Amino acid sequence: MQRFSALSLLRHGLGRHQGWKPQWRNAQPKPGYDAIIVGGGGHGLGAAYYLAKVHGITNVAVLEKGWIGGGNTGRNTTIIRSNYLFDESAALYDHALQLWEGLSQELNYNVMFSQRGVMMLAHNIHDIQVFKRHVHANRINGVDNEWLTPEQAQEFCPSLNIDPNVRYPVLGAALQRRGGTARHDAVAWGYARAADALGVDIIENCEVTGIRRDANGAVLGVETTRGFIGSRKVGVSAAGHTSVVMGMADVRLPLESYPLQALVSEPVKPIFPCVVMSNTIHAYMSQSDKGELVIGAGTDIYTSYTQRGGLHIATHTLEAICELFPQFRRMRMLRNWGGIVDVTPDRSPIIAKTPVKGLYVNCGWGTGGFKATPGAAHLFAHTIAKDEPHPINAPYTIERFRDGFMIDEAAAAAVAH
Amino acid sequence: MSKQFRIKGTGRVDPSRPINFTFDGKSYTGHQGDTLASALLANGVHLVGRSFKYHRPRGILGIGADEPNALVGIRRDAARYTPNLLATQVELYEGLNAVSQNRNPSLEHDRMEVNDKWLSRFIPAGFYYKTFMWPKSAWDKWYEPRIREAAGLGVAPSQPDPDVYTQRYAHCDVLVIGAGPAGLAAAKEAAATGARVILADDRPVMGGSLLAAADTNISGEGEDWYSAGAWRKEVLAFLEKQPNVTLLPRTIAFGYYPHNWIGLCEKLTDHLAVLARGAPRERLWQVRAAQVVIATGAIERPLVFPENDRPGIMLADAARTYLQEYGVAVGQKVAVVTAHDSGYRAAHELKAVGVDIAVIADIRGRSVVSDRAVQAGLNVLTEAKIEGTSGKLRVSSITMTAAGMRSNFACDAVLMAGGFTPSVHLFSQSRGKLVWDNKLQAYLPGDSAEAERSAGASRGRFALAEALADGVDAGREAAQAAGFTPGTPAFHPQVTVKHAIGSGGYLGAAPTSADLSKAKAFVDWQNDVTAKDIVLATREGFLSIEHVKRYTTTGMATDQGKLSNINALGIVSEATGRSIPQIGLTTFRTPYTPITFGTLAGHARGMLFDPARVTAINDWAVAQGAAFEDVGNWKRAHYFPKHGEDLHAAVNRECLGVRKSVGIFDASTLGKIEIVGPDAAEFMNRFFVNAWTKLGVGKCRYGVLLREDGFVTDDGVVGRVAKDRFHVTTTTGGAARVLGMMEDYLQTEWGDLKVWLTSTTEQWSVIAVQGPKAREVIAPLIEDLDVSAEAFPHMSIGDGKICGVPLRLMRVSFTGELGFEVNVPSGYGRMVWEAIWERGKAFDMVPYGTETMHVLRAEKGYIIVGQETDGTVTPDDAGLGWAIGKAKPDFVGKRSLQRPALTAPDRKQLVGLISSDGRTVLEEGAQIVDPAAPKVPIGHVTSSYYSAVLGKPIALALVRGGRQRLGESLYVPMPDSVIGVQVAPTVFFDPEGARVNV
Amino acid sequence: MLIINCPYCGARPELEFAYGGQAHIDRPVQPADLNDEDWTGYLYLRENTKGIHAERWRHLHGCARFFNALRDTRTDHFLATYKVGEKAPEVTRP
Amino acid sequence: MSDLTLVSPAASHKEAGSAAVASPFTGHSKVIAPLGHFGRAVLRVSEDLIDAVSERLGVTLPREANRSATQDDLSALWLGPDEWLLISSEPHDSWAASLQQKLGDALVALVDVSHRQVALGLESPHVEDLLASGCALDLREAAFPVGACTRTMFDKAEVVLWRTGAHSFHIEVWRSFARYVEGLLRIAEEEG
Ligand SMILES: Cc1cc2nc3c(=O)[nH]c(=O)nc-3n(C[C@H](O)[C@H](O)[C@H](O)COP(=O)(O)OP(=O)(O)OC[C@H]3O[C@@H](n4cnc5c(N)ncnc54)[C@H](O)[C@@H]3O)c2cc1C
Ligand SMILES: NC(=O)c1ccc[n+]([C@@H]2O[C@H](COP(=O)([O-])OP(=O)(O)OC[C@H]3O[C@@H](n4cnc5c(N)ncnc54)[C@H](O)[C@@H]3O)[C@@H](O)[C@H]2O)c1
Ligand SMILES: Cc1cc2nc3c(=O)[nH]c(=O)nc-3n(C[C@H](O)[C@H](O)[C@H](O)COP(=O)(O)O)c2cc1C
Ligand SMILES: [Zn+2]
Repeated sequence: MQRFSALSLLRHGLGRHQGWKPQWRNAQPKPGYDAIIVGGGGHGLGAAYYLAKVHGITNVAVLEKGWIGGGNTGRNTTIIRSNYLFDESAALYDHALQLWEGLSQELNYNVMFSQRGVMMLAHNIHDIQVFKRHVHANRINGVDNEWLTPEQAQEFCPSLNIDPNVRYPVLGAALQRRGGTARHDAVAWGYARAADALGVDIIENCEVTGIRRDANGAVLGVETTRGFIGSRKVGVSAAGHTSVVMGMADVRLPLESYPLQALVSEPVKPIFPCVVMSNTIHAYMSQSDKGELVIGAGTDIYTSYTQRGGLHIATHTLEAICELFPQFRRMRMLRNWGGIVDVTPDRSPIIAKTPVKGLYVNCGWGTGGFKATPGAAHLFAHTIAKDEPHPINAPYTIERFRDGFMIDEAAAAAVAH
Repeated sequence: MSKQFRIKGTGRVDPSRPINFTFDGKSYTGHQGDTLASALLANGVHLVGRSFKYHRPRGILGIGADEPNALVGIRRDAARYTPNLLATQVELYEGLNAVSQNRNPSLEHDRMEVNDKWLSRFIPAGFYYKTFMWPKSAWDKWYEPRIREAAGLGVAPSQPDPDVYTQRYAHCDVLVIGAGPAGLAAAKEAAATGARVILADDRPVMGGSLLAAADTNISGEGEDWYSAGAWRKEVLAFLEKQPNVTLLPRTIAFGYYPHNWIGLCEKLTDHLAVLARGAPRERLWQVRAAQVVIATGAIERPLVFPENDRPGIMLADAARTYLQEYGVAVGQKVAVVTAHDSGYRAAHELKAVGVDIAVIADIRGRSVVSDRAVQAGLNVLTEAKIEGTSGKLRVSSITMTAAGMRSNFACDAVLMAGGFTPSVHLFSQSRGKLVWDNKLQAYLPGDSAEAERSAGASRGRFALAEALADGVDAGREAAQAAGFTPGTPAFHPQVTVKHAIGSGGYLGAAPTSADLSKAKAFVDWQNDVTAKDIVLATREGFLSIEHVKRYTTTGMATDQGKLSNINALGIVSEATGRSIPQIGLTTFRTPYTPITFGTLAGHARGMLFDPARVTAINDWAVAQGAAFEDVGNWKRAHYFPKHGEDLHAAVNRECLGVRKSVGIFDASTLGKIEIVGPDAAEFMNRFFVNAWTKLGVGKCRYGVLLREDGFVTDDGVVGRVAKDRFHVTTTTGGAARVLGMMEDYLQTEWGDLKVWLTSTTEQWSVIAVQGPKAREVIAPLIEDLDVSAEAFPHMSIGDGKICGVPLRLMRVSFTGELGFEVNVPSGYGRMVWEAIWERGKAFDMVPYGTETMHVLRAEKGYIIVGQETDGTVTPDDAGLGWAIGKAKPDFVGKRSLQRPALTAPDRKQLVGLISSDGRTVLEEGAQIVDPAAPKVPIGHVTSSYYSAVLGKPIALALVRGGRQRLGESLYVPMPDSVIGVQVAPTVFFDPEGARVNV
Repeated sequence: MLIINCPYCGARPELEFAYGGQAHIDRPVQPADLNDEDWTGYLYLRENTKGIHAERWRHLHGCARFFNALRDTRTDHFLATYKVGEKAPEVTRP
Repeated sequence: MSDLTLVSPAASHKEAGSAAVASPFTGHSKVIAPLGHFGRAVLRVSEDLIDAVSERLGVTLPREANRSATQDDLSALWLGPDEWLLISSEPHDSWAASLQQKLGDALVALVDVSHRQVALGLESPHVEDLLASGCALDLREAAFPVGACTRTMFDKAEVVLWRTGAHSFHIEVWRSFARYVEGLLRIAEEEG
């Protein structure tokens, strides 16, 4: 792997950048692998990287039907935080957050992880109760999260409107200072490059169309648009398309795929220092390094694979943004897009073995799995390599829905992302 | 400014109406009808901006929505500052104040120029992914703030926007987008059939390219011929007269959404010097069209050659249009670089007004068109290579090689004619399939996905006669598809034109002998993406065009690749040896051009952001000075402070008032559902956990509702008002959800039941009168109902009259006191409330709010769904196991209660907590641990208050295995201390329940 | 904004509707008879079809009736809507 | 359809309301005026009984979707295939009860909602544009003729729209949403 550094940039600059090599090979599929990952998002690429790096399994292919990072990894609002309520969730997301904190160095790729703080606004007494419950639970779990008064919240984010005479005044906020954002594309590319360097084949434009199994039902490999590729271990990390892929092995999952939208404004000079989320009035926002305001909208009400959604969803979000930040009303929406998020009944993910031998699944991240990327990938790799879950992802089974052991953050908190 | 760039007698601007404006503080004059760009050009100003990354000086490149360089801030007043507006779209008005962006301190001198001069070599595409990683902490603290400082374009507004925005839905048979020749023809044909037509065009004047059509004549429906201008006027006059036609100038179609739902943004005031008070700035139109005609024209294509970005270098047809529309010559000595016949047209027309054409450099070979230009005395080079340009703040010369000769031409403007790219954005947003046309070297609309068709230049019909004919067909077909019958065609467009648009075009990096790995040949002007950046991306393995876009940011600027995408494709194609259709395209997304947040938010602001629901008694509480809280959409009185009391003082007083004598509370927000029909009881049995069959008429029961997964979702008191009629109450927030859930089961599962459901939440005002004196207060006001203890015991319901109006009285208590809930038709709510209030004065009755209500019920251990429960709590967890009708074979959620997790022995159960010190009020949400394992939370505090009547704090909590722990000592760890607590029963006050039964 | 053809009221904007998930999942008559596995199927497992999806809608802010629809989840185009209790009509797959 | 007379038109019924019934609205203009009090009931009838019930009520319950029928002072607005909103300009407190009596033992559900909602009258040649500021339906007369009625959304509030004339509408809205709907309409009115 060509090492990236200021020095290498200088050196290559002098050589007019003719010497740079592909960041990952344009690999052609081999007949078989020790493990196959379906889905070249951050989670899939990361899993391949950790399989090679942590478990020494390097004969691995990542199969991506389009271009890597083109799924939700490439279309999310990049909010990273770990102040989740339940012990199982806090463990999972904080595991990820700790990996984020060293990721650029680990991958030798600047993923621009920026710990600018994530602030969640409380607008009514119920919000206050819920957020304080989080703050207390997090403290015991060793996860940073603090309660701010409206004045403190405004000090942290000067753009915030804390006038008590608005429709939904800000009554306080929960702040996780370690939270922040990262450059989404770089996460996919950084993992791809690092995995490739360890021998992983990253195969784009390769759609999995079937899962071949032996007489006992165990996985033999996958049919793809580029032919059959054998492997006794197949890990599926296909986000919105998980139901489709798992259906190929007759595994039904408690998932529904919804369009989720986001939008950016035109770029402006630095004006917004952190991430602000308001669940009650359905808006969240940060400013990217390039200067756009990055704004998350809601899901549409129906399932869909179209990667777009209705205009009314975006307008509703902007109504909320303009209420919280009336000075941004003259800003303009530059681009509005959608992703497909796979949602489980308890809004928590599944990282688990499946009833089919050799088939593993990592899905159900819904509207909030970018933040988990390194953690989920790391745990998924463990589960595939060892054929058993890591203690952190042990609760995240498919069977929990049958047995009722839900990890229902949404019901408990009504907070997304 | 001594030089004169305004050509008298040309264009549609009005020289008799001069307009003064400033740019970067300097005063200029333009004409009525000018844009900021045309006025600046008329004043000889080309330098208007600095680029994003290298901070290179930039001029006006185009004339419309595709402009990447000429972004300015417009300041009307301190609060009306708008960044990033396109000078090409800003209409001039008296006093307009424009400022340039992304430069420091000035456009002429920008400190960040170092980026270009010294650093650019080391900061190619994606450089930031490769560096700034050491030391680790420096990213947040040092590098990132600096990157941010350098990035961004304009400055965000800093004050709340005082302007208002408006909105309208509309329906039509045919929506025509774009009012160029194709759009006008389509609108006219469609309108003539009687179809309702909306014609929208983003420019202030309709006509599109006709506005710049010089020496052009168009045949009419009869024998007459019209000049292009006269034809345009004629058609518009016709359309204006039609009652079935709506003309929307200054209206951009920004989004094509599923099912022919189109978003339009109409600009209403930005062009006015004086704003009328309260006049909306923009209007959002949401149009539902039976059929759509997309006639959005084409976007001119720039040429990619070294240093193609100096101020004064611009698009050729744009320059021609500045001349024909605004009477502005963009230079005095102009070089034309062309790959399309339209470059010659620009040269001819500029020459005709006396502009010196330094050279026409055609990268193609000799042709009829080039020969004709030579005949006209123009200096033409064919098979030319473009080597570079010079000039610091304005282009001063261009270098090219032709026939082996390298020559340098002095000039003050360079025009690029790379051809035209059909504007297929809206078509593509509609999810229609684009098809690569090899001949036109462009993507054209293929199969439609919606009820839509494209016409004119937007589908490659560039010649005017073709565009007109195409418009005619599209208008007729669209009307027909919408159910109208076009008559016999009368308009068979013929056109005579002096210089036709012709053909040609090029994409990718234009031929040059310069080393493109060194030169800066710009593809995306705004984001400073050069040909070498794109090649570098492919070298680094970014082969998908989507990756190239994201790695280099080409096409991600505010013009969204209108100019750059096609050339980027050409370069990738060449670099990777794949054809353009193999490479594909990036996704066209909404909006077509940036749209103001305020426009999208529309009327939803302030108190109209979200309905604030108020009860009939609300205004009384306001008058009393109550503090309010938001519960869902409702505003509820939170407490009634007296003489400067704080929350706690008020609540203590209110609580004691209720317990001692009597209090009055507005419970109107509680959801109410009337369940009627012979199978009402059976429905109730299937739906709620409780058993209902035996509930007598006139009796009430506390009902608990589960989701099908077994967790508590709502509760409320239910009264049986007749054998076939139940009065169900729900939580305030749960009303709509519960009714929806009931309808779901009734309509889709239990079609066998004869039952109907009606929301009566707002039919009734609910006045809770609670306290030992409650009966004494209300009894004298009541007629036709005996409310004595014997006749009307706890949990009774009955109808009668109060204050002469209908009454539905429930004897229920959420306080543990003797209590009544007086239901009266809500139009009488305030009157009855005041009558009770008057009577209550003799008993020192207190009005109380939701906070006191919460304390009183907590003293009695009554739960609040959503506070004691959170969607993970079973009836048994909440201590409501007793409510379950044990003998019932089924009810919603019953089966799920059998699942292993829901029967596990160590579930969290509701208990009471008493602070060991007898003083500390716990924090709601605080966690609870066992002293034996102080790091493992075993529960949390759900409710916590100071109880005035008990003189100590009380709390409710969900604690793992809680009911087994009665009397145990546990800890509540706080940031700075640990509070000891004791597990207690949930009922703190009057555990025998004696007080309700009086 | 989808335009949805309510079988009772005709074409109406999505704003008036509530989505009801996959159609034709009957609630078991005797849930107690189901084992945990089967009950989970009823509660949670959904086809999540990419393609033609039979689904429930309710014209909540119109006639308030539930009805069923066939919609292509790849395009969001409706192929048919029909009343509760009726069988899904045959549609030609696009 | 054309000779249909409707109970609502704003002017004729302002006095009809009972003075004691409080109105949540804040004012009136030439175009937007709160209407007086009405008797209102939700009537649910299964298909087989529509004729019988119509007879007892004295008004033919329309079976056609989104149409109303009026007889004397009683109007029946189709809201769903088995649901009608009955509106009477004779709003005494026992109106619904007397209606129930008329219906006798017929298998129907009748619920008094006289106070659940309140009404605004709109009258203007531009009434369709006014409503188009918040309502996404096609309300041109051809699509929504006089006598047409429907539940729908006005921005974020549910309303019942009822066209009472070429230029007039009667809007029913739940009482707690009244000020929201009124506020939005007034803004739209001012903007013209
Ligand atoms: C608008 C939006 C905003 C969001 N905001 C946030 C946020 O702020 N914070 C946060 O934490 N999360 C957020 N999320 C969620 C987050 O984006 C996802 O949870 C996360 O990126 C999922 O990563 P992934 O790698 O699992 O999936 P993806 O990146 O979607 O990768 C899955 C890949 O599988 C491929 N694939 C599918 N089927 C096949 C097949 N048959 N064969 C081969 N390949 C296949 C797809 O093409 C895709 O590339 C947001 C999501 C969206 C859409
Ligand atoms: N760039 C050019 O100037 C150019 C390029 C090719 C062809 N032509 C000429 O144009 C004619 C073709 O006519 P035509 O009618 O197809 O195109 P046109 O360019 O004359 O008209 C298109 C019109 O649509 C408007 N428009 C574009 N996008 C819009 C949107 N999203 N919302 C609202 N309005 C929008 C434009 O401002 C313009 O007024 C021919 O005469 C041809 O010679 C001009
Ligand atoms: C955090 C973030 C920031 C973005 N910033 C920009 C931007 O500045 N300009 C732009 O054109 N698109 C921006 N995008 C959107 C992408 O161009 C693109 O719309 C998105 O990745 C979805 O892909 P698609 O639209 O090609 O389907 C951004 C996307 C994300 C996730
Ligand atoms: Zn309907």
